[in-house]
Amino acid sequence: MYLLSLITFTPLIAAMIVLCLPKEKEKVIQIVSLAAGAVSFAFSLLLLPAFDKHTPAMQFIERFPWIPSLDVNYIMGIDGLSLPLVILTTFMTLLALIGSLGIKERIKEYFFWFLVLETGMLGVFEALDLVLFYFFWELTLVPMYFLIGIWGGPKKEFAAIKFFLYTLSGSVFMLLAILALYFNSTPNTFDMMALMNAHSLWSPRFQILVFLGFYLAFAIKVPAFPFHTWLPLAHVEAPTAVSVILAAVLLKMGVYGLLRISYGMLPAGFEWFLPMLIVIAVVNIVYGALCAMAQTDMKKMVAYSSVNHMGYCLLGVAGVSATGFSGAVLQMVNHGIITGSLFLLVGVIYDRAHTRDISAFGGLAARVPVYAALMSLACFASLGLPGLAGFISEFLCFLGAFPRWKVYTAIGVLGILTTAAFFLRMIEKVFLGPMNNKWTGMSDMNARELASVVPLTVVTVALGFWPRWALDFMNATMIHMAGLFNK
Amino acid sequence: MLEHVYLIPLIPLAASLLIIFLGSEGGHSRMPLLSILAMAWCLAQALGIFWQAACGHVHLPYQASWDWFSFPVDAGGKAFSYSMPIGVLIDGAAAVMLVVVTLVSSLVQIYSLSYMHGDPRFKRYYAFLSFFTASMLGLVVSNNLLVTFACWELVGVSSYLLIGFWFEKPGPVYASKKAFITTKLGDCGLYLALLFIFTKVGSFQITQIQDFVSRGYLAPMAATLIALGLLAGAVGKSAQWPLFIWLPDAMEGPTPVSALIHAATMVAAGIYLVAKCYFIYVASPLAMETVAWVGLITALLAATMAMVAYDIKRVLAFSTVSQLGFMMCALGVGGYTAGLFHLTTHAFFKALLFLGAGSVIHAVHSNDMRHMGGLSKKMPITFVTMFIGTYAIAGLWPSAGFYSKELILEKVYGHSPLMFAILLFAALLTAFYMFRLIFLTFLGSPRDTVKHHHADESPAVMTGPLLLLAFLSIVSGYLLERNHLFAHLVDYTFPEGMKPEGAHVNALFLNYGVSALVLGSIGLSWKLYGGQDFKLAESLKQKLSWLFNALEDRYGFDEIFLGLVSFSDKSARLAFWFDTAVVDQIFVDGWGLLTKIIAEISNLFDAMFIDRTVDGFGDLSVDVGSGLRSLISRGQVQEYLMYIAIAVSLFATLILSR
Amino acid sequence: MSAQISLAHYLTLGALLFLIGMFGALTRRNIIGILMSIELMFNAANINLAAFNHFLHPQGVAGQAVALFIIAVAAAEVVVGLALVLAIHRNTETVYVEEFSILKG
Amino acid sequence: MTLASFAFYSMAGLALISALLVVTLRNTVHSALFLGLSLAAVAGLYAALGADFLFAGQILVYVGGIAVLIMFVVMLLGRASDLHLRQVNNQWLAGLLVCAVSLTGLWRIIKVFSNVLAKAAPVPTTRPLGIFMMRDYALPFEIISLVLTAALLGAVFFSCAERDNPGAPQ
Repeated sequence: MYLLSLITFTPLIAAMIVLCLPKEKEKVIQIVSLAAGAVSFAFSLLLLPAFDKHTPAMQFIERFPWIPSLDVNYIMGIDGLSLPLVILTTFMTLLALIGSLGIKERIKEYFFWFLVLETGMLGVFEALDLVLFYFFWELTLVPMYFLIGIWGGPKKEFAAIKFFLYTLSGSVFMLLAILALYFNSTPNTFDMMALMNAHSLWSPRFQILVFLGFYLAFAIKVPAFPFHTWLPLAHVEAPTAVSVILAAVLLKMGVYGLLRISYGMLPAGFEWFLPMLIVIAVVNIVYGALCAMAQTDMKKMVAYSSVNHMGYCLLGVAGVSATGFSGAVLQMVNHGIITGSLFLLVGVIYDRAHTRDISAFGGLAARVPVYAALMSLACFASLGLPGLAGFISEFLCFLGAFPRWKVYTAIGVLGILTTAAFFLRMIEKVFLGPMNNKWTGMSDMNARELASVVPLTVVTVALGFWPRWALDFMNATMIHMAGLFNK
Repeated sequence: MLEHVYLIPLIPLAASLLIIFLGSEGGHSRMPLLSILAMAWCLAQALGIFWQAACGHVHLPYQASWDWFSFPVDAGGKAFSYSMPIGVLIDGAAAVMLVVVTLVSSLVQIYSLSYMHGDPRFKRYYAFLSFFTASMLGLVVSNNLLVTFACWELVGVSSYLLIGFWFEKPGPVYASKKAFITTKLGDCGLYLALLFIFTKVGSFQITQIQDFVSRGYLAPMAATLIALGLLAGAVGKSAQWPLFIWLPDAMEGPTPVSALIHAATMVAAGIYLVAKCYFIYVASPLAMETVAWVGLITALLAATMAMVAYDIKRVLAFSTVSQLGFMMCALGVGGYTAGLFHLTTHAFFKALLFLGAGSVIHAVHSNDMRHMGGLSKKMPITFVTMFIGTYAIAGLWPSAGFYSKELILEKVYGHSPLMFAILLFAALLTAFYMFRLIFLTFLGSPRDTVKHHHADESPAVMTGPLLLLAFLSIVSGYLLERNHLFAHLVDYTFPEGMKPEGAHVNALFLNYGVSALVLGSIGLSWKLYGGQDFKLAESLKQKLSWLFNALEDRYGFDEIFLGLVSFSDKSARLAFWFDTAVVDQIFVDGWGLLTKIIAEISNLFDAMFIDRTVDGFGDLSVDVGSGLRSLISRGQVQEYLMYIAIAVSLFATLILSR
Repeated sequence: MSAQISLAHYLTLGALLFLIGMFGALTRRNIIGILMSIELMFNAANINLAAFNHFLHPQGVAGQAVALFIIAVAAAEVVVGLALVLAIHRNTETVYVEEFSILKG
Repeated sequence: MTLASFAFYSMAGLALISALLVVTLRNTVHSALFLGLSLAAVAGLYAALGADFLFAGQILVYVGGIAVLIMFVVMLLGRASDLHLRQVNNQWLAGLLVCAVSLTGLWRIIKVFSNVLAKAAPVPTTRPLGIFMMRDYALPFEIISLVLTAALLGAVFFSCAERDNPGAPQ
């Protein structure tokens, strides 16, 4: 069973089918795309029962020669680090596709690019060959560029180009770093599993240089301070479903790369960078929350809150402990789900009011109770309320970082307070207080919107009460990974 | 019964979910009955457990655990999978708290049937109430500090929902946000304490932590830090100085909610947490002393502020803060039993007072005591019950307050006479302002005749709970004190050598002395506010206007809070400005600028050092650049082909000629 | 000139044929002329492939196989190309490339 | 001069001269005829190289198919006036230059192989070629058939497209 390839390439095949369909057949295009998303998601669920939770080794490995003369291979495989992200990707893409049914123009191209994007994202999490990894990494870039640039808001071209150039400049350094690894391994190889065992041969100096190359690419994707400024702009301009994917999956590629490559292959470089990383993590947390507090645009606020939440992930990573790692991975999953639903919900109100200005609303809770309830729930989840998904992961991140970085963690805890402050302010301004008479005609959420948001809400609550569903799959891998550093 | 104690928090939770998802919204919804039924079940079970424990049929503490989830932890350079338990731990304090919480919530829910009837969000109100209670009960029974913290936060969020229940009005919205943020500020300390505990102990299970601490593995420094962190959380939740500012505002919510918050479900949590983690405080004398002083300062400040308030609920709110200070102080001086005893008795009479105040407000439609007066004839039951509550809070024999307050004062006297003096003063103030409330509200002549005319006694659904609570306010102290029942149930055995030193006190003498002083204080209150006019009070107010102003401004603590808010707003704006003006410019646009500068430099380099051919190349590229559009976009296939051919031949030649 | 035919001979022939084709593609005004020139270039490549196969690797047939593919692709290209020429001619009544400028941006 | 070298030089000369004529003649019909000749000469070279199947394919596809097809189209579109028009555009000098530059480049490679002689006499390769195509290259083989089908459909589509578009000038 080539399950991973099936998961990854089902969307691509569907994209090709969409390409062949005439563009007037919008219904067919939508059905094909949704079906592809659903099939891919179903396949990824098949991974769960077959996955061996007790081993940190790569599973479902597929290996074919690709360019034998350079020893480039098509290697796919997952472990407890990538499995949650793969499922997150297929799940979020399916919901984003449902959320995209409201797109009215150039439907064919839109779904084509969206499906190509899904293939790219899945490939990044599954590839175990650096060339393949790089290929998929770049593959996500082009669809994103078009999705923002064509279907975006007023400043879409600028946002798209900024996003594209920024991430591309990061990838260039990554390419250099990949080549450096290739030429310094004996025998020359791009095989990630082989490279993970090769680091003892490399001098710390070399590792630091290569680490920086990778770090630039990953930090831009995360986005880590100070490379985060493309994110708010891209989010504000991107259409709703694209924002969802951007926040829920694309940002995770950065932390994933940090854990898989920077940490797994270059421990000496990682160790050297650790004091900087913790500072960056704390800055991300506190500074991101403060910036979010200054926003009046709901989407921008959620975008900055992403900066804050990815800061928790970085904090967990910087803790270099099994607890921190599992916190970071869980936080990635939870942030994907929670921020995904936040973006979808902001999109819902934007579709009705055509504004996202917080102060333009007021008292909506009386008018649209279901929407208000779901939005408040998502906000509370995002600010880390226990019983909802964000709490455990945030806590594990802090717990993982605390033994090593007590003072930094203590500063980071202030971020939680700030997060609460700005989310509450948004709830207050939008839903509470006297009713703003401008919106008395606003309708509550329709079936399509509920279909895309409610699954996320359910998962948010479920993972909040029963984090075991996610944690059990990664425990073995995280324990193994933490062991690498202590050796 | 005890083995199914986990049902106690789960049943209200289930009830709350059912209420949310079933039935239709409306002022006459029948769903509240479900909530009350759930609460009644819990009350019955809690009473059963209490009875069994009191009779010695079961052995406490009782503990049961289930696996919740597991996550990897690192210890000693090795990582392994740690299984986080979720479970119940019932000791004497928990058994008592269960009764208090379920009892007060049941009564509040019954009371609300009438008070909130007709509200368009009647059903939702009960869902929130149930959820609030469920969270608090979870906090009480949990055997795991992480779960305790989770419930703690849920208590916070449900109080947010309930205080801001009438969200169309700006007041409740502001108050709810203030409550949430202020308590969250304290929670940051608690959060850190939890991180610290797990790092040191490697477990969140209370019994294991206790074991670890009692073996002396926890360094005093670490114990102090942890204890202070826990205290920060408790200070936020239990409205202690300096985070008490949220509680007086929190009365913006519906009055029964205030009763619940003040008596059983919210502010009690902080005291209960300190009691639950008492072993950590015992390990750190410094933390103990801090607890005592925080409680002492709170008790005094809040009592003084209550002296000048005219809003009936605000007086009660300040009195809660002050009484919580008493409990905190008791815990700080080693009076574990005394603190919890007062928590229990206070729950009864404070719930009574709030529900009574709600009854008054329901009748008069005003919170302001200056619009009341002479209501005793109009609403006799409310008057009598509230008088009993006031009598109890003043601590006069034979009310419940007498037993608990005397116990606290005894403990504090044994610890430090200075603290005793301050606390005694606070107790006298309590009697003063509480009776002032009674005098202003019920006695004298009606000051607002219109309101007075329309006022009427509340229905039986509301007065019933009042009567029951009044009964409990009188007898609970005696019943619990009899045969040292409470002390047997709720006791903390100090480890050897850690028992706080206390001077021997002549309890009888203390009782008489304090009672006499309290009576004097009540007399003073009567002198000032008991008559038809308040000449004396007015003239005093003129003479001491600076003091009155300071008290009405709540010593400026609100300003500090507002200053903090505006500071964080300002720093947020600063951060965002920095982000757009500096970071974005430097790291994005600057990136482009850098490339351009490098290009310029290399161009200069070309012009100066490389020979003319390359110079010509540069010119060529400039020409190509400027003429690109006119040249290339002519649409001639063969020209494109020519470019390709030229490029390929050039590259081929260049590469091959190496 | 040596008596025996070496690989260089064939390669020279291929190069010349290719360049003639390229020259034609660059200079013929008639679009069909361009197509014919491109065919010449294909052929030049095929000669090289067959020659490499024969001289360097006489046991294998990979070079010839690739040449065969090129023939097939060339056939496809010509068919589509000529169809396009017909279509364009029907619209513009000309076969001279400088008179089409639909590629102009 | 051996028979083999004679065969080579004559075929090569024929191919080059007719190729030159293809690109220089003014009459497109003549060009097309010489294209056929040039292709046939290349086919002869294939035979000399022992690529007998290639030889057959070249004759069948190129000479019999492509050249004839081109001839058809030329005749279909040709006009009498074409004979009097310049058939070469104004970048011929540049083209010549580029070709010359490329030739110098290519010459450097060709020189490398000047001493490589045939190791064995040419043997028929049709059978190994068939096996090779059907076994090792089965997938590309199938794909190429798909390409051809697509090309066929494309050609039909382009030739018919006008009928759906009555607004276009006829």
